[in-house]
Amino acid sequence: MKGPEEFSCRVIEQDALAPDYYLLKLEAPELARNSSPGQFAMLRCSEGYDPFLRRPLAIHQVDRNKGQVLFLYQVRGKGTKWLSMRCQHDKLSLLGPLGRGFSFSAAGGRAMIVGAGVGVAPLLFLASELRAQGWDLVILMGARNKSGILRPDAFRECGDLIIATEDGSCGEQGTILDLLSRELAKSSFDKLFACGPLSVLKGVQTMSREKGIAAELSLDERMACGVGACVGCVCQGHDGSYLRVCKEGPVFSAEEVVLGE
Amino acid sequence: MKGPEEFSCRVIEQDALAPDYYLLKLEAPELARNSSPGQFAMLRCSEGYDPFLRRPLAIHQVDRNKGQVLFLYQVRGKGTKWLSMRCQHDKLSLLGPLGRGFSFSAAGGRAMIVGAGVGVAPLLFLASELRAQGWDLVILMGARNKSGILRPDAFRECGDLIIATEDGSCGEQGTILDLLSRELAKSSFDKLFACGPLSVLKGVQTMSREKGIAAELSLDERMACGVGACVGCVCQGHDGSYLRVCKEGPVFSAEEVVLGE
Amino acid sequence: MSDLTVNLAGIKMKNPVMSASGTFGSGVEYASVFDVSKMGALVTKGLTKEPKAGNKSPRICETPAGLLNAVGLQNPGVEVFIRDYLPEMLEFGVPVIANIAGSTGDEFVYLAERLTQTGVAGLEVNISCPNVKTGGMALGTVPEVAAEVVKAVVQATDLPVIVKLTPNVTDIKELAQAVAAAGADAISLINTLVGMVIDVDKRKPFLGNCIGGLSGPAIRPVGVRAVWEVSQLVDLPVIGMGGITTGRDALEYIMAGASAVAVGSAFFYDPLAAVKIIDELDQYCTDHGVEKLQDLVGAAWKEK
Amino acid sequence: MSDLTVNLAGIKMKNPVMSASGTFGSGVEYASVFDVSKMGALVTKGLTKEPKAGNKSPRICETPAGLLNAVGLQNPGVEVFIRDYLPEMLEFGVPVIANIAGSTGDEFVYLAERLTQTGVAGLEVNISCPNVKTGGMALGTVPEVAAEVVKAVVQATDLPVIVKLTPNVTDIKELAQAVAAAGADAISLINTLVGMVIDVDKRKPFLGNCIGGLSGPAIRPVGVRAVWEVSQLVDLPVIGMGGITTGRDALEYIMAGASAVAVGSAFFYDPLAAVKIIDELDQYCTDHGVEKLQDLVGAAWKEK
Ligand SMILES: Cc1cc2nc3c(=O)[nH]c(=O)nc-3n(C[C@H](O)[C@H](O)[C@H](O)COP(=O)(O)OP(=O)(O)OC[C@H]3O[C@@H](n4cnc5c(N)ncnc54)[C@H](O)[C@@H]3O)c2cc1C
Ligand SMILES: Cc1cc2nc3c(=O)[nH]c(=O)nc-3n(C[C@H](O)[C@H](O)[C@H](O)COP(=O)(O)OP(=O)(O)OC[C@H]3O[C@@H](n4cnc5c(N)ncnc54)[C@H](O)[C@@H]3O)c2cc1C
Ligand SMILES: Cc1cc2nc3c(=O)[nH]c(=O)nc-3n(C[C@H](O)[C@H](O)[C@H](O)COP(=O)(O)O)c2cc1C
Ligand SMILES: Cc1cc2nc3c(=O)[nH]c(=O)nc-3n(C[C@H](O)[C@H](O)[C@H](O)COP(=O)(O)O)c2cc1C
Ligand code: FES
Ligand code: FES
Repeated sequence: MKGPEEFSCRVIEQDALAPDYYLLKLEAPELARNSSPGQFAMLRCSEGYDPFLRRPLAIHQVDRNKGQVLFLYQVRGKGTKWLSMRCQHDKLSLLGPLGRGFSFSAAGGRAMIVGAGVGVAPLLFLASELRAQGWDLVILMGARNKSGILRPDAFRECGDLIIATEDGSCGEQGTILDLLSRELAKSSFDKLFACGPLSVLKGVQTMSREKGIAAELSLDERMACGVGACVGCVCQGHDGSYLRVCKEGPVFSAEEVVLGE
Repeated sequence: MKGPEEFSCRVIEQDALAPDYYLLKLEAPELARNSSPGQFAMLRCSEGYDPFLRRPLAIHQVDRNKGQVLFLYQVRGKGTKWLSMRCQHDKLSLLGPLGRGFSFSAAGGRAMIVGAGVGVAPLLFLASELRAQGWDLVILMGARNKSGILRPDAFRECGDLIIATEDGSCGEQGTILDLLSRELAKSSFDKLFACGPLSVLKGVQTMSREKGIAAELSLDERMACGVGACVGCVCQGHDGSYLRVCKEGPVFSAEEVVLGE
Repeated sequence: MSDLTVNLAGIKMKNPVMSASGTFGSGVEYASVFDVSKMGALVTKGLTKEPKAGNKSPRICETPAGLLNAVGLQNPGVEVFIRDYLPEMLEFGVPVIANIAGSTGDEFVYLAERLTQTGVAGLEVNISCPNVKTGGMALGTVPEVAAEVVKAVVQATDLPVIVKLTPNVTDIKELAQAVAAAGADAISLINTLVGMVIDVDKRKPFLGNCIGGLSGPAIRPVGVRAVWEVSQLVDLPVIGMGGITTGRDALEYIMAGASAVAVGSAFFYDPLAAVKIIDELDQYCTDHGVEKLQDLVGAAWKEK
Repeated sequence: MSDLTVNLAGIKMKNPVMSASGTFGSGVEYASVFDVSKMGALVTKGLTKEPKAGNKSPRICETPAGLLNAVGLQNPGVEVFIRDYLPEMLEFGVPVIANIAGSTGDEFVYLAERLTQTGVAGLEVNISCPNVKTGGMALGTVPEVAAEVVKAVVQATDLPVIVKLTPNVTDIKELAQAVAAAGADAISLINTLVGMVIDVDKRKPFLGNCIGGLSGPAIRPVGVRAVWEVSQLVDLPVIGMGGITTGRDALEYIMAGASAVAVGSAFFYDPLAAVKIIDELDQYCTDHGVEKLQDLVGAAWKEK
């Protein structure tokens, strides 16, 4: 695996998918070539020092032929706000690919992918790679409402897509954990992959334990360096030691980590 | 005189006059109405805290009928750089009008206006007001080279324009102080008005003293509040006390101030 | 409208947002910009017995998310202040707190006596100015020395005495305890951090005074921590300041233990900062069902 | 190419740009990002005798033009460091300086002895960490205590001993003099400022450790001033750090009196910061006819 590099990437296009949700396409041939699903990049989100730290964003999709990398993100604060105002031809500073991504056997199998809210970001790249390697996929997407259901069509190309919204404005009404427990009861899976808020990851962790299905979770933590140098972004490992989310993660197997409050 | 106010102004247009020199037109009817020549505004030059302080810019020109105010500025550092990237429809935060401007008798007379480099910025507003009140004007503009000669046509409408560049690429070759001493020898003036680097202001101060002609100088100093509240922007008065450039100035009579190194 | 009022050691304020000394002139400078009578209280520039010319130029230097200042307490002296400036300040109908900056204990006593019975609502004892050669911070770094000054001021006046401390010390708790024991009625935290910028082109210090005081958002974490420490230890109201620019910044200080807050450098960034902060505090209380803003004072350590 | 070399208390560096402790891992993390062998020297994360788990999450909080960190000296312990990390660090062919962070004088002595003869080029004695309960800053705020630790370390090793001081003190000059008298070979200035952020939504401190250390451009004026003061007073080379992000920032420190500089938080902003700074220093020397960068050390007070 090649180590991370610093790139200055041109914006090819940026689309607002829904209010506050953006899809950013960058010209980044090396990153496209060297990234694997679940990895991320640190993007500088300012011209000056405000904000000072880069922001971690998952690699959402790559087009290796065109040399393009896509990011899917939600505007949360000033970093993502700044990012959302970049236009075609602007250049962005970016460090990547970073971290340890998802792991799966090349032999294929049946997998369940669970993406809550903007947690779907790293999962499209995963789904398309799994699909390409012959896995059967059920993809659960959950959000508060319709506008939080991101890129359903792209996901649908990779497997069976089931959508749930809390207000019922798209797909079924209910939480993604309700859906998950129903689907796990219905049929069997070789592996679970999940990304989303802590509560969802905890639910997945619990169910995976109950059902005895291996699960991989993509964690979120405040980061500074993104490369494992500052030991700033830790989560707790099962033996009580701290693991760097940017280096040992962001993807962990469900047994590896203790999820906090 | 009305006190300063805080405005959020829309950019009507912004033009690059030469590399690093910009003319910015804002929709600012109240500011257009209430400003007088030599006054300035403090413009916020960032979305966040970088830079943190506002930047002082002179009121370059006003169109009271259209409710427009123009600024002429040079890109020096990150504040003016940020400003130069604003486009039509963007909004700018601005505090003004600020400071004490030029003073002149409504009875008219013959005045010499001396503008070096981007120091011409406050002088167009001055020239057009003087002209409107029946003054006869000789306007000296100096710069290192042709691209530093800003808005000559607009100045020419207000009086006799004489241009000097150090490399001779526009107008006569020489410094603006050479020109000034020649012109002062040639004919008599009731008043001098000047803005530009310290060396030029000092030259004007000396000559005005020698010739016994009243002179007004527009000074430049690092500012924080712009309204006289922080006492951060001082120059030395003749009695040794400190004067606030943003409040007692930025325009001072040549006798009032001691110009430092 | 929620209840934003605070009674700060006897000074009744309609909201906890004050101006920070030295950043707001006498208020009239901002009178056309916003309705100054909306402020909780106004604090004057540091006052001395005699007029003070201040330091030479440049006095201001921008730094990342902040600025250095080295004004050096330029002020017209307490007499001229009382005659020419105080009346217009009082006209806003808002408590005026006089920031006093003696260079000796005696000068502090003189200033305290002189300002009593003039209409000011309280005194802020500035033993924390980094920009003067005598007095200033030198009086505010040794607990015994600070206590002596405060004791003398308390005896010289019946006004509430607020003591403003410097963060440029090893242990601010020690100082806070000393001035509390000496009779202070409230504590202001923090004055500026000592800092310096070199002009790389000229290869010399940028400021006329070489060193200056660092303020603005850059120092906010230092101020919040000082308030957190002192407010848990000392049973006096604390006025928090240092980098407050938004309502959330003010809430950080309040939750860390400040009963009131002061806005300084933020005026330079946004002259409307103080009024916006007042509105944002009100809005926060409304949104979160907080009836009395003072209930949030120290929430970050009380609710632990 | 101008002469950027510096002999720092016997440590020969090809340029004065080092990594700041705790921000650069063991260098390998950045090996694919830039040519780490271009650095003047590498400084390790703070090392302790036993492995240390560090503080609980969150450990990082962004602040205006900087960040708070409360890592709490997580490290694998000196043995594992020597076995697993030091060899790869030494492979860059650049002097490696071990930052040691004992919680007692004895632990410091143990660390100093253990690291001698391992290939490290020097020791940086960290008596300035704000994020640990014992040792750390507590050993670095009282001159006598600091001197004692330094004296013991100097006796325990023949390596150059650099002492890293905290800016969270009333008088950093006093400390610098004390450690100089105790035999220090160089002084590092500054470690982080103590600070804190409150999570307004949760109404509690943001960091798992409550307080953290403030670094980044925000604190640069504080660091420059510390270097200015100490370098004029103490006849030892000073390593300047705190907010250095560009070549001009490094020049500020050098002109203030630093013989070398360290880059820390800037790696988070721009992983290429250190190499860019080296290039910018070289360019500056070329542009300004400076033959030897070391001639600029202290220019801001020497040329006064
Ligand atoms: C490995 C990794 C991959 C990520 N990938 C994506 C992605 O693909 N798409 C996406 O939209 N987001 C992603 N995130 C989260 C994203 O990094 C944050 O939303 C972003 O940093 C917020 O920056 P900001 O300046 O806009 O917000 P800030 O101003 O920093 O904060 C605004 C709000 O967001 C919250 N916030 C900020 N950072 C985080 C964080 N790291 N975790 C949780 N809450 C936070 C704050 O508490 C605050 O309420 C990822 C995070 C990690 C660690
Ligand atoms: C009352 C007043 C009116 C002004 N009117 C105009 C105007 O109409 N047009 C115009 O182009 N400029 C004008 N200026 C100067 C202008 O304010 C500065 O050029 C601007 O603040 C630079 O900001 P920056 O962020 O781009 O540069 P910075 O990053 O702050 O600095 C970049 C470079 O500019 C120098 N610099 C910065 N500020 C000043 C200053 N105040 N004086 C001198 N040098 C400075 C710095 O030393 C540095 O070399 C005026 C200044 C004053 C005080
Ligand atoms: C220009 C300027 C002048 C100041 N003058 C004084 C003063 O006279 N007396 C005083 O106690 N503090 C003075 N201060 C410190 C402020 O009152 C305040 O404590 C500090 O700036 C931190 O708050 P801020 O970050 O909101 O500005 C001054 C600050 C600035 C920026
Ligand atoms: C995440 C982080 C970890 C740090 N760990 C250490 C440490 O282990 N030992 C130490 O002496 N300093 C440590 N520091 C302080 C830095 O070495 C440096 O002194 C400080 O950050 C100021 O420099 P900067 O502003 O360039 O980051 C750490 C700083 C950061 C940001
Ligand atoms: S962000 Fe630095 S170790 Fe993970
Ligand atoms: S800038 Fe504040 S007094 Fe002039």
